[in-house]
Amino acid sequence: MSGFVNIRRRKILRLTVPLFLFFILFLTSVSSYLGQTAEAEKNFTQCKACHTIGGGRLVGPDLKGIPDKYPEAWLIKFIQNSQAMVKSGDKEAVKIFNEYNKIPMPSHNFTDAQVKDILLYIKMGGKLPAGAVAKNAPAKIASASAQTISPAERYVQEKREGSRNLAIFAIVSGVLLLLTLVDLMFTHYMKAKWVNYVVLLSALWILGEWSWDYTTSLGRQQNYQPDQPIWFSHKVHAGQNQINCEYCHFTAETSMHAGIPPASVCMNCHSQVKSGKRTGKKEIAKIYAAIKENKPIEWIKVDNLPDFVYFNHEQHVKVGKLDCTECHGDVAQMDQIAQVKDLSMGWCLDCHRSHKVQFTNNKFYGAYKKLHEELRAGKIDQVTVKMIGGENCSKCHY
Amino acid sequence: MSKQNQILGVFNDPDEVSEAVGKLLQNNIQVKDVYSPFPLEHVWEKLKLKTRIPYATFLYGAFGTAGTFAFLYWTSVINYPLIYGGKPTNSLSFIVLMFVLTILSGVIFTLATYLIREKMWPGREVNMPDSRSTDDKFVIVIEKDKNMDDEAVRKIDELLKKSGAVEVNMSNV
Amino acid sequence: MEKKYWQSLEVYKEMKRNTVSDSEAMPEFSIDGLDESEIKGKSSRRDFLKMMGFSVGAVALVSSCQMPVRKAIPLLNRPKELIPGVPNYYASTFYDGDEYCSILVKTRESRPIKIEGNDRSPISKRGTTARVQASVLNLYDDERLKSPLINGKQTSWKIIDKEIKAKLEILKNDNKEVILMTSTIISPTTRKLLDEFVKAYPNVKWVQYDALPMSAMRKANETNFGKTVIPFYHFENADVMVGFNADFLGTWLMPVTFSKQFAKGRKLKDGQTKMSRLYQFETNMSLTGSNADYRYQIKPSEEAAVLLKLYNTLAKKTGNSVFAAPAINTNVNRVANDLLKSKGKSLVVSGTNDLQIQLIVNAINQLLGNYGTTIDLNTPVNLKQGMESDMMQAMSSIQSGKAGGILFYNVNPVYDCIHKDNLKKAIKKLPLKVSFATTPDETAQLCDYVCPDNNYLESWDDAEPAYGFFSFTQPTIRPIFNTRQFQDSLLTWMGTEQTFSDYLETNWKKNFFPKQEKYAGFDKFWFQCKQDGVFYVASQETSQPAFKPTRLKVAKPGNSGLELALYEKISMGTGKYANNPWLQEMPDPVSTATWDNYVTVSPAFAKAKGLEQEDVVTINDKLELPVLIQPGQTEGTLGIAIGYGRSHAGKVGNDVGKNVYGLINAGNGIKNLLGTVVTLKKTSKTYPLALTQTHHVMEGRPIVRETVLGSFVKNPASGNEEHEKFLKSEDFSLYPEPKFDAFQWGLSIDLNSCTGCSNCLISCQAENNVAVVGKEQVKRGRIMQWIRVDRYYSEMADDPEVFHMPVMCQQCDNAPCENVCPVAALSHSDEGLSQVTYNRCIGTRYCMNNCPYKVRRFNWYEYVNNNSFDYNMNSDLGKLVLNPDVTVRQRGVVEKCTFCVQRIQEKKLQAKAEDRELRDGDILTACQQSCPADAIQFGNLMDKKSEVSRTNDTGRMYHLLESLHTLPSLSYLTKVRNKEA
Amino acid sequence: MYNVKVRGVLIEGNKSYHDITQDVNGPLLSKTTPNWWWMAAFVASSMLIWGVWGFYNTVTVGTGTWGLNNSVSWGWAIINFVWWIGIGHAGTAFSIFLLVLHQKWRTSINRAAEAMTIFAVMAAGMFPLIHMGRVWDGFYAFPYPNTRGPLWTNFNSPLFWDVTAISTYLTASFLFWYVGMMPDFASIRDRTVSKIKKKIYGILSFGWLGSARGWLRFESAALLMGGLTAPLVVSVHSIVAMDFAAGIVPGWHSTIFPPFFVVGAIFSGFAMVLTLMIIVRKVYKYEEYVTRKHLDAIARVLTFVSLIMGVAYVTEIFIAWYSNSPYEMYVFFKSRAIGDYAFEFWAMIVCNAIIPQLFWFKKIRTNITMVFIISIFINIGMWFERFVIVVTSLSKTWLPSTWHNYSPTTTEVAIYVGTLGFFVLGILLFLRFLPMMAASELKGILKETSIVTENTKNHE
Repeated sequence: MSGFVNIRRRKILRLTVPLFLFFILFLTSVSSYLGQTAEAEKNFTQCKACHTIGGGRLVGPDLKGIPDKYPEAWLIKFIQNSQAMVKSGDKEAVKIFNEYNKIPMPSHNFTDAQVKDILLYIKMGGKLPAGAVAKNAPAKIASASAQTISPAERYVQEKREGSRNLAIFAIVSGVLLLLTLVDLMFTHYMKAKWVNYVVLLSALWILGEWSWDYTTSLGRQQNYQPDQPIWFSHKVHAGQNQINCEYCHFTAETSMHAGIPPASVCMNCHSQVKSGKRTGKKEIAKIYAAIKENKPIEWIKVDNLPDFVYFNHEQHVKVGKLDCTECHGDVAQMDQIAQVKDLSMGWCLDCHRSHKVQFTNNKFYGAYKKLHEELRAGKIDQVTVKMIGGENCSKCHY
Repeated sequence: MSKQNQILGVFNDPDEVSEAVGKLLQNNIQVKDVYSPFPLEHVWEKLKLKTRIPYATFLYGAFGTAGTFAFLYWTSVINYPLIYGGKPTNSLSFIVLMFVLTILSGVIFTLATYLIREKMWPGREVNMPDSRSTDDKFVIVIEKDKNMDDEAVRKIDELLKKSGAVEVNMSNV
Repeated sequence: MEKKYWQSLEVYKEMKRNTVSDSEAMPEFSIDGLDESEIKGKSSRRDFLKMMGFSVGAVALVSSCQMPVRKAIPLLNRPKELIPGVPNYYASTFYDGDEYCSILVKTRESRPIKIEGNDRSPISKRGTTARVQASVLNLYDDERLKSPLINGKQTSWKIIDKEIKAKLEILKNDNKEVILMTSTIISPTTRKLLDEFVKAYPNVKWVQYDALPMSAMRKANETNFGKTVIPFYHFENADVMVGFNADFLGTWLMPVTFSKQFAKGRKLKDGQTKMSRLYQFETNMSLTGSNADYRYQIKPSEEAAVLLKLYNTLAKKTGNSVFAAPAINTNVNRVANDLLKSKGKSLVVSGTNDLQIQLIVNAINQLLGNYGTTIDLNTPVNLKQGMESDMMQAMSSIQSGKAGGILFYNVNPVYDCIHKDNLKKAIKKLPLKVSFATTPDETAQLCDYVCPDNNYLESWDDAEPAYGFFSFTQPTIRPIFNTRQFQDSLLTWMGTEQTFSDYLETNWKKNFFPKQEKYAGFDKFWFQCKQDGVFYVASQETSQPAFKPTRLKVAKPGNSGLELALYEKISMGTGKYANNPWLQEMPDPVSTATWDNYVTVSPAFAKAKGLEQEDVVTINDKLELPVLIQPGQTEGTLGIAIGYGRSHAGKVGNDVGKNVYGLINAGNGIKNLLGTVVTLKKTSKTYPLALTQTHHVMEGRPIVRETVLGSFVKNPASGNEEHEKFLKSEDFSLYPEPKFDAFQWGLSIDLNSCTGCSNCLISCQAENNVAVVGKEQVKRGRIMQWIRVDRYYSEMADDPEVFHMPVMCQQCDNAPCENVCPVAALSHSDEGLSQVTYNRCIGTRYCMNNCPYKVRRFNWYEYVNNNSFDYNMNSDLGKLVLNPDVTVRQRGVVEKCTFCVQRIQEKKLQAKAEDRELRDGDILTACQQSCPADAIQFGNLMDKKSEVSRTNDTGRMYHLLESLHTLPSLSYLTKVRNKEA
Repeated sequence: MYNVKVRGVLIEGNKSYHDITQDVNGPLLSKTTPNWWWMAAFVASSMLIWGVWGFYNTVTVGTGTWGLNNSVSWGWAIINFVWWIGIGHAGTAFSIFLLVLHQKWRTSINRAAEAMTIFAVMAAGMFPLIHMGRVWDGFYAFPYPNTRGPLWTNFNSPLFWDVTAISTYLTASFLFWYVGMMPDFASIRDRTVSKIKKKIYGILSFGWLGSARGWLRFESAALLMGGLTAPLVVSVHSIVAMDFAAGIVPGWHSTIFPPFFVVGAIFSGFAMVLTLMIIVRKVYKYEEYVTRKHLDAIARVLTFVSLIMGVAYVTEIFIAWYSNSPYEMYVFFKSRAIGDYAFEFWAMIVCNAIIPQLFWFKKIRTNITMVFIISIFINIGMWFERFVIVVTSLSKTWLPSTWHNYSPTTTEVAIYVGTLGFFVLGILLFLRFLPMMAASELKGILKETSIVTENTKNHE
């Protein structure tokens, strides 16, 4: 599917380039749209999985011209919960349902306003002014589609080799160290003593280096990149198809767990998309198998925090407004997910010490009277997590 | 004979040694060193030997104090201030540790200085002028340089004998 | 195939509290999503994942960095309302045959992990008891039957149904009686179902059986009012309460309700100075007695006489006729005067199951005009409907061979019936013996068919504890094992296809929905019912029925030697929970003993007989029990707890203590716990008792501070002079007092309301994954519970005053423990919590020494996955009860109360996510949430308007050991006794 | 200047320098190991093995195998820890105090005393670790750079001061001890005929020469190290005392503890030295070096110190009464004097404050057997003192509801016996392989402190 989409996408790009200038003019004039459409774009990534705009029929219909084809109210209802309409026996709905061989469109919890934005976005042919487009980064997509190894993955590999080399160094220097000592005490072979001392010190240094490197990686698994039961590529899904993280990791904003998607979520698209560009039917078939045998897919957890830590995604993603990549790295660039950050306590604290809290725009923080005064008085220019107890043990350990 | 470049005066009694050293110096004969089974304060006085280790030790101690305080302050006030039992992070209890670690650094570095100064390390080869000097003999070593003729040597030998040397040997180190 | 992945596997109707759920899915229980499990030792925090067959545990293989491979296994289909990591609450009902309570069930990943009180219930008002709290552990009891049994062999429902149906048919045809013996059924729907069952099988005879019936009271009310009922009591309306061997705060009838009422009448909040007074006449030192303002010790044989004397005194004073009464030297004038002072606003109750006594009690209450004010006959309580007579009939028909079959539901007569031996012999002969027991208990052992019932957390049901107070039970988890709800079994045998859940709904649609006007549509109504968990229809009756007096006569109390007073322990009850380690290890609030029953004797008696604590004595030369010297025990009486000595309870409860049901006083066919005359002999043996407290007096230290109402009215700070002194003195500390911004968490305990019922203790244990350590360790002073309910006597004499004081971590701002931890495992949070980081602790135990309150607990052993501590944390099933938000502490780690920091964080996060400030009362600690006396307040001390700040703002507030200047965040309110100084 | 007339002779029996060398090096150079050594070693190591069992038990099963409970959570482990540390004070006290004070009579004893210190402190050092049960977590107690933030340790905790103080103390006294031995190693190196011994002692001696300049630096370095370590003698046990004094437990929280502990330490230390030296001088025939005068001197010190102890006990009790705090008073007058631990309390008083007073009598002071017995009593008494401090206080603290008693289990006893074995074994090895008297120092004082000998006479 990925490739299929890509070709289409690039075509669209070429087609829509002339439209660009016009859009810029248009949008700047109605700049009030900007914010919304930007959001609409984000939301639309959920649609992208099954729809194109003028890209022809995918899982679901090509959305080009859809906004004009159906009444807005109807569309809103349909997008929000198509199955309800099908059940309720709405003629149009049932027609579409059957036409697209009875694959229900998953209900989306968009507000009416959001749906309207999306419709507008579709009207615009899925394009945005330059600023926004940069965020969309078609260039990246192009490169991603290439089979080259992504920076993220290269980084991971380098790190691994690095530590391996160090280990070899350590062994060598250990041997040298022993020799020097023996020579100093018994053999007295080396006449120029200073050589002994130089060797001694440098060997000790390397050993120290290595033991630090080794001990700090204990109980950690930075650069951990296991093979998953299904060859699933985030590069394809998050990168090329621009599927929003929270579409699959649906509870990141509502729970402590980001959520590994149930097979049912996969089926939203893969009930239709039955073969991938790089893996053919083989990998996708595993999903069907899992469901047929009623056996869940046993994914291997990649990003493992140390033990005894309570981490809550809702706190960080929804309240803290952190971007997923800040902790998980540029997932959209990885075919095979690896743990990029070392996820050590120090790493957590560094962020807690430096990161700015959404202080003034969340009523909850109103309770911090003293801090607010200081802000007003200009004693402090920002409130970091540390200032509201971000260094407390019981923030994460209980 | 020509090879041998050291005159060793071997004594039995510490006091005689210091007397002998005194005599030798009066006859401005350079005493290279004195080997003895235990320290001989008088000899040091006569040879005017001094050491600067005490000053070094003072510095080490001072470093210990300052360093400890710096570390404690940085760790528990700047780097990761945690509050224990309602105490301020910069607390009096630092004094205890500063005190102890002053001593530690003092002791260790003093020893190190001593060993380095003496070029001592486990397994260093030794060639003693007379190995009995670790038992019960006291040995005065006198450098025999070129311009020292037999006459001079004999004089020294005599001098040593007179001041109680049980034997006088030549040796080369 | 489509349906397969768009619908969930099993369809269950249920409602999630506070969020209208549009889904109809009940998740596949056993496949948990999105949470890693870890190798043992490293952390058992999420060990619950290793359950049953599905061990999604760590596959320890050498990966690139020698870390265990951790799997994250999502659900195949996620039901809408199941968000992994987010708890769901379901309103449900706890009813075990003796006790009723309306509850909320907290589930995580659709796994019930905690019982909470339901604040919408007009009866239990968010309160629970220790037993209710602990009941969740029974769901994960290893002893539970995994499938139906025929003669002890596992089988399928199909087969067992076929055989039983066949036998029922045969018995029906040759018209042999089949006895259906159930516990008291308070579910209207189930009753209806039973009637239908009896219609279907006319030969079935339904008998309700209670281990401890209250038939005497029902009979008494029948004679006096023509109503065979237990009335509803209103302790909150009474200014003077007089209890006769009625432990209504602990075990009698509806302890939660009564505790709530009792506390209401004694709260001294917001300048209130009125307070009810409790007189208690009793034999053993009961929990209620320990809270009485005036306590009188009477022998069981004297009770009637004392009551009659009281009646006569009252009658004289009111000019009514008196009855001939035997001389008795207990002085009742004070009581009588008080009662008369508050006529119509007083209440006399007796827990003794004796007709004469209950008649006198009725007469007294009538005399005082309490009917209609503190006693309500129109809202009868449906609990305890068992009648000994029915049981006797059943027995005789079994013995005579008139009966051909017997079905046991939720009863265990072979263990707790007086004639158990005859019963055993008798039922052996019967061709059909069916038990619905959930565990292979004593009775199930003798049955050839066992059709295991669901746990109540897996069942549908409704309940009507008292007239008009309806209440619902809904499943919070799919049946873990191949079990089936009792009602469903009956339905199957009646040959209907209907499931009981449908039956229930239809029944409500037909019979109860019309009773109300609030909701037009049934669906809305039904949804609301399930969301609230309760539904109330007021009774139409207004006037109380007329009183028909009877002649009161009392036998002279013969000085008949040692009288035995059996009693129910608040933890063990009638013995249903013998296999529940939490309850076994719960210290008795009065004796602080765990894991045993024993003979309580008065100090004087012990001295006279030369008995020491832990000496073993023989009762009637056959029953051997250790002695516990109990101040307050009536001279010349013994007390023994029932509910022990189970032989088939399970690995935890087997042979703990001795079974004393045989000693029940069953003269004139009525089961009376009191009054059996026994002999006692001292043996040379001793038997260790695991008490959590070894010293029982305060040594004159200002620990529990008390005053009497009189002086309190004059000066609210009376009895709290220490605190005054403390406030006056200055310059304690070299260091400035700690300052806070936004939050400083504080908790206050009202010692006046606290009855010492120890509900908080179990609630805390359930919430915080506190380990059970077993008798041996308790004996060695290593109990783990984070809350300790200290009990002090004013003196180790025969008639002491009793003090109950819950002590948990005081969260000191100048915490002595924090200073001394070398590794910085303890430090102080910006919100005033003394935080402990378990994975940093290296176990020097210095903090434990330095904690003046001794509330810190050390994991002396590995209590998880350790066969020498074979309790819930050693079984994959048992571990399902663990709270995933709280670390399971490993060996060598010090732990303590954290003010439920996980709850604080949860609610703070909720507030942030909803972009609102944190409201007072958002955060409820586990101990506070279900306190039946509302004695605990938790909140933000920085917010001067918060409940806790306002409670602290009275003269009664003080800190424990405040002279140490530890500045605790936990404060106590002085105890006020309503008695003359 | 040392005056023989006044002070009497320190080294008896006409020793020449060579004799000293012979006497000191003799045991080391001799090929045969005496039987008593083997027997002692066997006993000691079997004790050690039992200790290892106890240790294994603790580490694998947990501290639950001990008699402790949530109220009394410190027991034998801590008691023994403090006891050993106390004993470990003699060495430093001897060598350093007396060195700084130029007390010549120390020379024949200090080496052995220092060795004793080393092993005693090692024995002590084990206990805090074992006490935790999970020994592998011990490294958390050190402030090393880490990836936890970095998270350091709590520098306010007396326990952390303890860790620092003790490791410092061990290091310092070990170095001092070793440096002192270097000249004697050299002497052995030059005497021995066996190649291996020559090599080994050569390495140990760091290539010692004994030149005048060398001696000068050596002396000053030694004096400096001694001078620096001297305050440790006071500080270490003061800090140990703070473990208790800084706690708020009634019976612990008192300012008298640091001096009280230091004195106690020196008390037990000297007693242990006495015990050992009496045995050693017997088996090694060292009567001429460790003379009755030495023993007499130590005995006098002990008498004096025991008086201080007595005063300390009285003061404690007085303060408890004077404080008028019910908690303190209960601990001293109920719990200790007449309570569950009365025996230990009175044993402590008798052994430490009363029995040593017998030293006032010259008869007893000069009777080696009596001195030996009394020194043993003191060791026992000091152990009881630690027991009383730790256990009685903890078992009856602030809230009566938490009161609980404590009695040890076999595991705890085993570990204690194990450390005794370890200690004895250490001393034995020391006696066998290291010069147990500072030969050079002895030689240094020989001339001026002993009756004029032949070999010196004929040179006049």
